[in-house]
Amino acid sequence: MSRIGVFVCHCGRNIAGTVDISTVVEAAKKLPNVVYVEDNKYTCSEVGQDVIKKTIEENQLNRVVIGACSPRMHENTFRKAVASAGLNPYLLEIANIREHCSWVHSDDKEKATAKAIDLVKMAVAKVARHQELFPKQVGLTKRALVIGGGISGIQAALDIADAGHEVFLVEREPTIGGRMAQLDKTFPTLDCSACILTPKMVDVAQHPNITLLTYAQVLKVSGFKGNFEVEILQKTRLVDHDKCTGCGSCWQKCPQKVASEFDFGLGNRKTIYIPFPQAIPNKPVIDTSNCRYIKYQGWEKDSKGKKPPECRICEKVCPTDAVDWGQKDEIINEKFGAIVVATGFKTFDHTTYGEYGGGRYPDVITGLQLERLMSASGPTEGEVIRPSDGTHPKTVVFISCVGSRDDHIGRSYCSKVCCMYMAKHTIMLKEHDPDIQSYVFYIDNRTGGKGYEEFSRRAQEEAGALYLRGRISKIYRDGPKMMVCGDDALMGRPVQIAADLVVLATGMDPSDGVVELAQTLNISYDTNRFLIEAHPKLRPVETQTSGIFLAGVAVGPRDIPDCVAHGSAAAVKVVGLLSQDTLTTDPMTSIVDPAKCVGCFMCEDVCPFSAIYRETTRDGRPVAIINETLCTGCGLCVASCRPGAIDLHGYTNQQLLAEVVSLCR
Amino acid sequence: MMDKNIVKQIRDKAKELLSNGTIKCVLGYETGTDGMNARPAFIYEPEDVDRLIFDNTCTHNLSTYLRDKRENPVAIVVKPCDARAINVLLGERQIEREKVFIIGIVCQEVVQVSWGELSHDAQMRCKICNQHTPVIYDFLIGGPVDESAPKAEPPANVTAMEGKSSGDKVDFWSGQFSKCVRCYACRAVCMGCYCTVCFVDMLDPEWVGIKIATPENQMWNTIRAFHLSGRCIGCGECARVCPVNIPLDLLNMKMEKEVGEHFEFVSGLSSEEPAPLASFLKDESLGIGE
Amino acid sequence: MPVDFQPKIIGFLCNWCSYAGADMAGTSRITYPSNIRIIRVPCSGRIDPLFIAKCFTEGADGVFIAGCHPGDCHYIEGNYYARRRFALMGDLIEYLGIEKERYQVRWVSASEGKKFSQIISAFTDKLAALGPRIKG
Amino acid sequence: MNKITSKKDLASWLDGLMKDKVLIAPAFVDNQSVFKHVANVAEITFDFKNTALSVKEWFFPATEPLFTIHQKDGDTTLEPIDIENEFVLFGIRPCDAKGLKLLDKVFLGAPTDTVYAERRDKTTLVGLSCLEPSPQCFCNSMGTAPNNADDVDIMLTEVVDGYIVEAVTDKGKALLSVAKLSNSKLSVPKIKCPTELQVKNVPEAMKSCFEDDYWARIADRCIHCNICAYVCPVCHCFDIRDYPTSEKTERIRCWDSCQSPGFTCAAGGHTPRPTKASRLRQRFYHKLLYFPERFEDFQCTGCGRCVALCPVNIDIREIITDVPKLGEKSATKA
Repeated sequence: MSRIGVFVCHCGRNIAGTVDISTVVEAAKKLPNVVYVEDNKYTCSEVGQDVIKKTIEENQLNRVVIGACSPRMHENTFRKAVASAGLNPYLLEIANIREHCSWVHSDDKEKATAKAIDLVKMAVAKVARHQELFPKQVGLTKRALVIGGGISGIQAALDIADAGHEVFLVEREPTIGGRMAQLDKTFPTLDCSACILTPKMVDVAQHPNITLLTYAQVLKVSGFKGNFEVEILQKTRLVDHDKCTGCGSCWQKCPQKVASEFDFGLGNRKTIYIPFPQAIPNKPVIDTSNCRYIKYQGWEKDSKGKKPPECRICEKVCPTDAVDWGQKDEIINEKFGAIVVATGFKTFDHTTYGEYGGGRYPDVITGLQLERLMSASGPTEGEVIRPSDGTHPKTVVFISCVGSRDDHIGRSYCSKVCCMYMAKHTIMLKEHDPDIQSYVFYIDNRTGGKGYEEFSRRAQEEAGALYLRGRISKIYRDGPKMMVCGDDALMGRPVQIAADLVVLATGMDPSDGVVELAQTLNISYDTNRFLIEAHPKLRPVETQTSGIFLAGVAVGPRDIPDCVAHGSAAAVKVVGLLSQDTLTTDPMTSIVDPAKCVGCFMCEDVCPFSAIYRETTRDGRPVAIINETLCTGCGLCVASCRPGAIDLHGYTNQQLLAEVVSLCR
Repeated sequence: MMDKNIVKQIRDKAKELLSNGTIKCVLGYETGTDGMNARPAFIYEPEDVDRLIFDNTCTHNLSTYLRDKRENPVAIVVKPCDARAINVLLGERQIEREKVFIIGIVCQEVVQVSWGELSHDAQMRCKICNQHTPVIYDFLIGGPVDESAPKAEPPANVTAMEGKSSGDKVDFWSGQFSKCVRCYACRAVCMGCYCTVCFVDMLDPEWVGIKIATPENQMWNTIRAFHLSGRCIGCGECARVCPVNIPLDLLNMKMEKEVGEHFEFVSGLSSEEPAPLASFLKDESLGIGE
Repeated sequence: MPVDFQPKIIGFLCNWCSYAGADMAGTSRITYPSNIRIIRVPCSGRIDPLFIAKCFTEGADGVFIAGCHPGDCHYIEGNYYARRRFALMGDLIEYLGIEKERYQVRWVSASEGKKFSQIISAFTDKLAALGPRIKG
Repeated sequence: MNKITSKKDLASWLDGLMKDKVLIAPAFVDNQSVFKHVANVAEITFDFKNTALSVKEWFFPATEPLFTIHQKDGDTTLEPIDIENEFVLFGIRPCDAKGLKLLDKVFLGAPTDTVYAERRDKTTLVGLSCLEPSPQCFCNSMGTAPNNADDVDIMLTEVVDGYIVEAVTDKGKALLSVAKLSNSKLSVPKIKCPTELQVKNVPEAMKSCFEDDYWARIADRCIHCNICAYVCPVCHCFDIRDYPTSEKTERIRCWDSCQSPGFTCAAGGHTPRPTKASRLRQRFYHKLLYFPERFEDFQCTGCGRCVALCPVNIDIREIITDVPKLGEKSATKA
């Protein structure tokens, strides 16, 4: 039997000025189960709250209704007050007689009062159906998983580790560093990319809290916020990194050359290799698809071609017998409390564009390829030469928005960094060779960012880059020259430039495999396969799957400073989560009555948070169960449950019906 | 008018399945006590298969019994409409495909059935039906049928009802619902109504008052129709069994029409397609909100 | 129909956008007719269409439902599912003779206090003009 | 010598009755014959097969308030339901009349159901013989007949140009005092209904086959709707619930059926009859064994409604015929 106390707040004149409080009080006294009614000047004040506490104790109230301002304002204040009187804080209901009544019906006191009475009546009917609710405590694994070893992932990993939590950093490639490692210099400061990145890479390798897993991939993820169980594949390197010292004799002696992925085919690497000199870990892997000995082992009598030599030179020259032909792929199972996804991007495949040569011309290259050409540690040791004949280009044409802002090839978005890196390139080329003349064909020159516009000016004014607004209709080879045909939209005339080198400002595509990963993690991605934040403005590093966070270009194009900030932001969220000893769950979640559940699992289909899983009852029926840690209390499942087996604590069908009925009858 | 050949095939298949132990029971039809109209039959022994018949009085949608019998593998005789019901039940994870052997029968029409009277008029739903071959079966009886017939128009009586004024609609429906005695035969006979506790029987929350009166009856019939929307395959059993002749199918057909127009969904064509109310398109407006 | 007929309106508002929008109308002191009685729900996706039928059964003259604009749902997808349910329920009750003007579903954001008051004013006037749902 | 009245005179008699009494008579609604309040004789149909619902609803309505509860500052008052009008129920068939007789055994026995009693008391029954019983009819087997006058106040039997009128009770005589009657040599024809059943041994046989899986086999087909119970002139189970409003609370009684899963559901959710089979068996044991044991009569009038309206053709006549055989079967087993 509920004993309800009703407290009607004047809120100074805010409510009392329009609503006749005494009438409301009298009406409230007549309501079922109401045993005490009182009005206060300011219920939310110290005094007001004390009155509530006192009254609850003196009148053994077990339910409280407060007619006052919006529950969005003071619900928590009053819950605390109720709790301090030893009552369960969820046995409280607030009738919003200010925002929804006095403040909007000041023109008709009579009707406002009548409405206030109804609102109190509804609250009383509802609160009678309230149940005691108790938050649950669940433990968590104080350890984070960062997926992706680019600058965003590195930053996130370091920040989490510095905060004192264990971190696993998983990278698919043989080294961390990501795209930033391939850059020569960074805009707008032109400091050398390697010089600022590699120290961070070293920190990762040396950090006591960080476990680095390169050449590895996340296979399976189960569990939930605070308690993820992750299955990681460590691909075989055929090199025992515990023995290996990274002396390098193996990759110097290895006779088998293959085109270097890191240099986009502009240079070669060996089959036992590190992608680039400052790679972390600085220990090689054997590329099994090209290694002679692997081929030798795989060779059979009837297979075509002659038997390859046995080779095994790397093994012979290795001073520490680190080469281990028997090494196998390994599955690593670990538990994590939080996950950061920083899978980054790949450059847009420009061969899509026939008019730019579709990849047929060696002297039509991408921005990243130019970076490799200019990099002192690159294939040409920093000498900018034409891939075709090794001559030094004098006329270089840049084409913007290749794979950006173009619906025809399904890339409506702007890749954000291209305008700036074109400017950077023109400046750097000028530094390499003062005789180089750069032409930049742009659509819009977007230079939002600290010092960016100034930097772009510098490209035009100091480096003398010629900016032409317009698209390129065609590129063709004419002798040694690349003829670039386009139009100068501002002058409104066609232009044709005989270039030595054409650089395409290729945009950003999400990395391969990101969709599969998103599905494993149960996070969503947009039509461009970029991952989706929980809220684009207010929750930029969270996902709708709590405990999983995002960092860097995986979410959408951004430049290095933004990636670093994003990585740190994600780290803060992770640290905030891991610094708790237990996770407290909001008790206003859904709950299933297994007796009523018919096992159609429509709830499972609609739940945006995968908070519903299946269980089999003792009598062998499959029924739905709610994971209270994941449930956000939206009630979507409740409304989708035909058999009425699911209900939502705090907003049960009984409670909402009680409100309707009390109002109508 | 019984087709000897169809009946023989049913009996032979039933005998075979029962004898070799593939199944425990056959859900089929036998002749009723009026000697003219069919009634559901449950055959457990091979020697009883000769009770099985099939003719155009076999109106019952036997899939409604499948949940009762889901413990053991069974065989079931289905018309094309009933076959769609099986897809619905599969889609809603109520039955296991491997436990049901579907004997599908190519069907032209069934006649209006009432005990003790033999009718020759096809049921209205059959007149607008263009699904004469079951969409799912393990064993098909009857030759292929020309399905090229134009897609069925929404039934005339639905469009007629839509055309009425609000006042006339209220008069019509309150007239109908005032007759309802809440015997729940419409629910009991429906393959889609299998909730452990129907919302109408719940005491708390009391969705529907206990009174057997027009407003309560309307609430019951409204929600019955709503709960079936996107799931009703139009077997028309609800209307057939109503002892006070409320045209319940008029509600269900309306809902299926809307489901089709809003979501381009036809219930029971496949068991894979997500239920219309368990899925959405971001950029559909449905005339809601703005 | 009595000239001073006061329609009984029940409103279901999602906590994050529309309820906040109604609060906004309050904080901005925008007056609107007092007939509506608001029931707070976490999400428009929580509203089982049964409530709509129940409100009319219990004698409401109008039912109003508001949620976050599509794409803005606090729970990501709630209002998308709600939209489908409400569309169907709307078709059904109209078919049963309840004028479709008696049933409104709108998207109202937390900042749209003005819009909320305008919608409610228009809705109330419309219902007043229609008269009691249960005649006599 | 029988009394006879012409169709014209019958009509004017009924017209007269309507002045101070409420007339309930068969009429067609949505081409289905039902008993309803009629405002003029033209509405009445004199030629009809049995109505879908029996006349029981006029004495034991599907829903009725038993009394209303008023609460005013602290004290509670109960307000009984009073039935002002007097009724004439015209056109009742002997099977339905027999039904009322059986309901009387239940509702008028101690403790008396006052609401039912008052309705019965204020209603005069004018019976109408059924000249062409339907194929589902078997009233003869249930101790009445298509023209049996035992259970009505006045019995009418249609003949060539009018109706033979029998005043059975004083109530009937009183009502007829204003009727225009003449003498006639015509006598009431003997009418039999198609089905004759051997019912004598049924209760005894029922005792021996409670555990027989016969019931489960019949129940296979049953969809446990409530049609059989609601159309039955004798089924009388009901449920009671309160309907509160801000002014008053009504205590409502409404029909219920032993076929619905919730029927025997106790607090806490336990149901003694959890299966369709157990519920279906209960129905027939009540009709063919328990009721006879208590009231020396079957709880069935042979009106055949359940036979004709059962969606899946569960036919009580079939059961009445089968049960004795089951008895023999189990006897031979033993």
